[in-house]
Amino acid sequence: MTAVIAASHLSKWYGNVLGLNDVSLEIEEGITGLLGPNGAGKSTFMKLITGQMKPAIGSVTIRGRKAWNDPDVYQGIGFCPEQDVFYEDVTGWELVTGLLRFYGYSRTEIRERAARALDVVDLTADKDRLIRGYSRGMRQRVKFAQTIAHDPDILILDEPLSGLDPLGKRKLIKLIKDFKKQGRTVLVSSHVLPEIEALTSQIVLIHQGKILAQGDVPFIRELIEAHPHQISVRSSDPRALAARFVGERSIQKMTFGADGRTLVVETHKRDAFFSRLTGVVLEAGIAVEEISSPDDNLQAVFEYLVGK
Amino acid sequence: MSIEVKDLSFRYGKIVALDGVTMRLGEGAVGLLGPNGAGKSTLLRILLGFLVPERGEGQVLGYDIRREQAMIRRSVGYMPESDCFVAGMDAVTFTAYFGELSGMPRQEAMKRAHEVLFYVGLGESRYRLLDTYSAGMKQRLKMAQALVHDPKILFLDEPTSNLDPTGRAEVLELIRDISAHKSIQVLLSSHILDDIEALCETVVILNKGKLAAEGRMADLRAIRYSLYELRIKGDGDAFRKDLESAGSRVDEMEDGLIKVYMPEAADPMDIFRAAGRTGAQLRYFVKSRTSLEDLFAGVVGVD
Amino acid sequence: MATVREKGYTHWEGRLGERRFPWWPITRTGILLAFRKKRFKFVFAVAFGPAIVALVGLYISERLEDFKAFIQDSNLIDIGPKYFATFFMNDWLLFMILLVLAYGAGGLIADDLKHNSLQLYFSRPLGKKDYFAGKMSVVAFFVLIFTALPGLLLIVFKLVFAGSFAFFLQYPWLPLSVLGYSAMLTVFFGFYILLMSALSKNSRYVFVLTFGTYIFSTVLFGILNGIFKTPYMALFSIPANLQQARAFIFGLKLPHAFPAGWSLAVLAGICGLAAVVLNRKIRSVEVIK
Amino acid sequence: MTGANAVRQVFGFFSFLGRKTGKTRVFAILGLIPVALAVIVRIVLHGRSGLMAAVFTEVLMVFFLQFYIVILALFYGTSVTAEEIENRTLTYLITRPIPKPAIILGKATAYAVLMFAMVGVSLALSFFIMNAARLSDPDLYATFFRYLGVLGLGILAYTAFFTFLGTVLKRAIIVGMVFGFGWENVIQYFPGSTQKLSIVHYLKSLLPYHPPSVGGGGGRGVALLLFRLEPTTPLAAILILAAVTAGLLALACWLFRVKEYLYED
Repeated sequence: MTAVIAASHLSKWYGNVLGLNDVSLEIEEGITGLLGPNGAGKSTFMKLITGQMKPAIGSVTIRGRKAWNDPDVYQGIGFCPEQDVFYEDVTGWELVTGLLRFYGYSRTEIRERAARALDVVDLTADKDRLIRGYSRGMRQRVKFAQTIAHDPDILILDEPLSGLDPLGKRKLIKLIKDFKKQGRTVLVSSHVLPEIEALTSQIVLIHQGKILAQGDVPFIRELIEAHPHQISVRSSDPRALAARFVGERSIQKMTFGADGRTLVVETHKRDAFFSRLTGVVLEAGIAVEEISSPDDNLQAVFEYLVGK
Repeated sequence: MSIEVKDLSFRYGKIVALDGVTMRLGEGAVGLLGPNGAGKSTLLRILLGFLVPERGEGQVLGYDIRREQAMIRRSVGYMPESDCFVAGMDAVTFTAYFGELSGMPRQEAMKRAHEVLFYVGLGESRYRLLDTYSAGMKQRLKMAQALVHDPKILFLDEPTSNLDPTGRAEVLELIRDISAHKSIQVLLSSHILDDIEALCETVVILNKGKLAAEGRMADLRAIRYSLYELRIKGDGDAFRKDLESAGSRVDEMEDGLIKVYMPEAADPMDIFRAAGRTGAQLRYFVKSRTSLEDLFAGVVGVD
Repeated sequence: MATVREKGYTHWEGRLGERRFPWWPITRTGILLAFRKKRFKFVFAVAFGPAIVALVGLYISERLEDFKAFIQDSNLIDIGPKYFATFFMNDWLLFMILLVLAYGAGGLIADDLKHNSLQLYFSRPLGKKDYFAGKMSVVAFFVLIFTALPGLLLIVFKLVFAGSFAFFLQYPWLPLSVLGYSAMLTVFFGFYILLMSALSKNSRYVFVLTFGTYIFSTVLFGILNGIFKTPYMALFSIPANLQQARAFIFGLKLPHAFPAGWSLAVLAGICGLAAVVLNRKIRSVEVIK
Repeated sequence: MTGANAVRQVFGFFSFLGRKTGKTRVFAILGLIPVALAVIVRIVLHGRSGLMAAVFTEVLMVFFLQFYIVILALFYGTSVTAEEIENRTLTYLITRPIPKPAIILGKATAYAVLMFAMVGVSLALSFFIMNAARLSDPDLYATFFRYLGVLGLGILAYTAFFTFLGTVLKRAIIVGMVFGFGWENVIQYFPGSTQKLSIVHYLKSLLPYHPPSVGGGGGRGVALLLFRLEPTTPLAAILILAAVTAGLLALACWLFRVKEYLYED
């Protein structure tokens, strides 16, 4: 797939503060999660992509075009800023129609698009109330409405789910997934990793201005050599199960959970272990209640790569 | 019994915020859930004595919420949702200041401030000005000011919002430590269901000012029929047929997750036997229960 | 027996007590924060200027003989209530007090609003009265330190320099007027500064607002006086009212030709307005729409 | 989107927005002060219209020329960019398919028109209340429109200056105040060519009547405004004002295009 957003040797710093340090990457179509600790360079990267800042070294292009001071590129980009700031004295309707002026649509088309965008985010009922009076969730939704109103094919969303209640999050996640189905490209940044996991397994992990990892979460977990995989098996008799595994060469460490039913096994050769597990359980006749891998999620990957 | 409320009602002008809420909250960590505007903040504020309820009464630690607000506030630690600090102050003075305002003698407040700041992990940066604090540090500072006067109950309003993953993990660890071993009860209001799931045993769900659900998390999420979620590696079809022949219904989701609905009496180990017979590797095997998100959506009645 | 101090949360054995003045920490911190502002110490020192000038004048008047050569103008040196009134009268002192307050105390409420720390205050066993009492006594501290303190000290120095109590016997009521006037200034500036501080979240705007209103009121008085020659226009100017009240307290000729009661009414009106606005603006919880 | 069309859209957006902000209400009320004064003067001094005209130019034109349009231009001019950066709403504008200079030009003109409307209404009300007796006299209207013209040019020049200031400095309002009320009020009374360094000098040169040019003495027109004024010719004054306005706006646009705006998060 051709890269929608491409950065090559992109670096940026302001004063002596390092923003990005020699970042080269490509973001394809579909949803990509962008994550990293505070001050890692996430917002710098987003500002560079959307042309709010000029690269110090290297370049970043969207569909081949540099975004800095090239206004026409915004025709196809929807940017949802992270700050909870608005023109407070206007209504939701006035904000969305006002911002739609800049795309060269006719008056009727502006009204149509605004109505559709507000309907998609369930704000049709409140569209004539001042944004000043909106709740935190409604402000987030009107911000999303102005992002999608001009029907962009690239969405760049900075913390789109913050401030939404579980229902609001669920709806927006479904909405973003629908966008992906329509073949659009979505770049989402979020602090709450379960939110990104609900959206996609494609992530880009930025830390201290560098790209630490890019790709599919399980694939990345596989590559992390430093931390052996953890597999937790809850059963009626964990010690008997453990006894049968002691001889296994693929197992590095076994620990027993405080609840007296869980056995956590650490191994570098997951395949070898799993192939043996089913057999051993059947031979030993132990009733197994649960098998799961506690560190096969984004939080763990994040911790291993970034944590102290 | 620490918090007990009977028929609590409150209205902002014509908007009904709380409508006849009755509940009793015991020890340990309690999750407070609900869509925006469901009345969570209003409930917290009434318990803290910021607002006087229209109808109904309540007690916090035995103190009546209408008459003995001062006593309640003395034994409750409140961690507000929004960022709040006093510019130009360093962390120790800030924490000691609010300790004093809770009624602690000055020297005690100063000593206690140091202790609490070390506990929340701000030990090394406790002399730095608050203006230089990051979002995560400000969040932990709010926790410190809520703990300085050794409260019996902690009201936490969105403690992990706008924190980065490491910050969020540390704050969660802090809350878990406080509510687990110590005799401090925690009332946690949050939009991030994973946090509630990780920390709380009991949960209270409000919706449009009414009590939608209340009780221990495990009971609320238990489901009657036995549904197992699996991930396997190996010959999927053979495995599926084997299970279906044994009388279970098998669905496969698009991300490879296999859902097996087994009849009431069936023994889960049949799944292992089926895997053994067809040479499939069982890599993920969990007895399903409704996720908190589905429970929430179901209870709040939309989706 | 071994004690293991596990790293973790420890309880506090003490008991929370009821303090006589629950708002005292607010005052102490308010003053502390004022002094932490950069260059505030300099402004604070300069504000003692008028008191020092008055002291020097006092000293010279006592040692008249040695300074015969310098002083031709005689009225400077007759020490009496007029002299003390002039110490308080000159605009330099009022201006310096306003400067110290606007710079040091401007953020008293503005900073709390900006960083919304009101909910921290009111989640403590603290009433709105305590909050205001604490904040107002910060202003009181600064006003008294530039008015009551130097005023009384000047009287004491006068007695010391003159070496006799004659002066005191001559004007026994003078310390009372000094205290009366200082109290009036404290109350007025207390309400005035807190009102300004509550009107904006940005303490820089509060600074501009405090001075702006103060000067604009005099400008307005100038314009109106230019058009309508009646003295009642002075009621529009805050400094004019203060001077009128001061002359009344020190029993001197009123600078503006109308009964001082009017000025006191205007000043009280401003304090009343401030009380109403403050009560509405400082709520422990914002009403959720 | 073409540059000209973008400016028109930005103009439309901010004309609408400008009318709704709280700031406009505050300054509209401020504009009522001269009207109130005019009414009071009308009641107290009715019958002596000659004195009235002098009082009007003396007090009200000072209010308009040296206070009202300056404070208006200061707050609206600096807010063209400074407000967007301080409130961080700039993101909404620069991620639109319009050239950055269009934002400056569109918004500055929208605010200038808004200010002109407020000043025009306030001037008209107070002027005609003040001179109600001489309504039939044609050259009364000539004077009024001349005043209006001078104030209009003043608005344009000051708005351009403060827009430029807002693009350059972070704390534009404080510096703007020093310039608007400090520098302008002082330099205009300096003799010789130094007074030509203030915008208000050229505005005053366009005022309708001049005292006989013998020093500062004699004539009814020795108004506060004309004190020690060595006027430049009206044509030169207009040209200079236009040049200042255009130059500063162009500079502001160029700078806005080049500069990156970081919100201190």
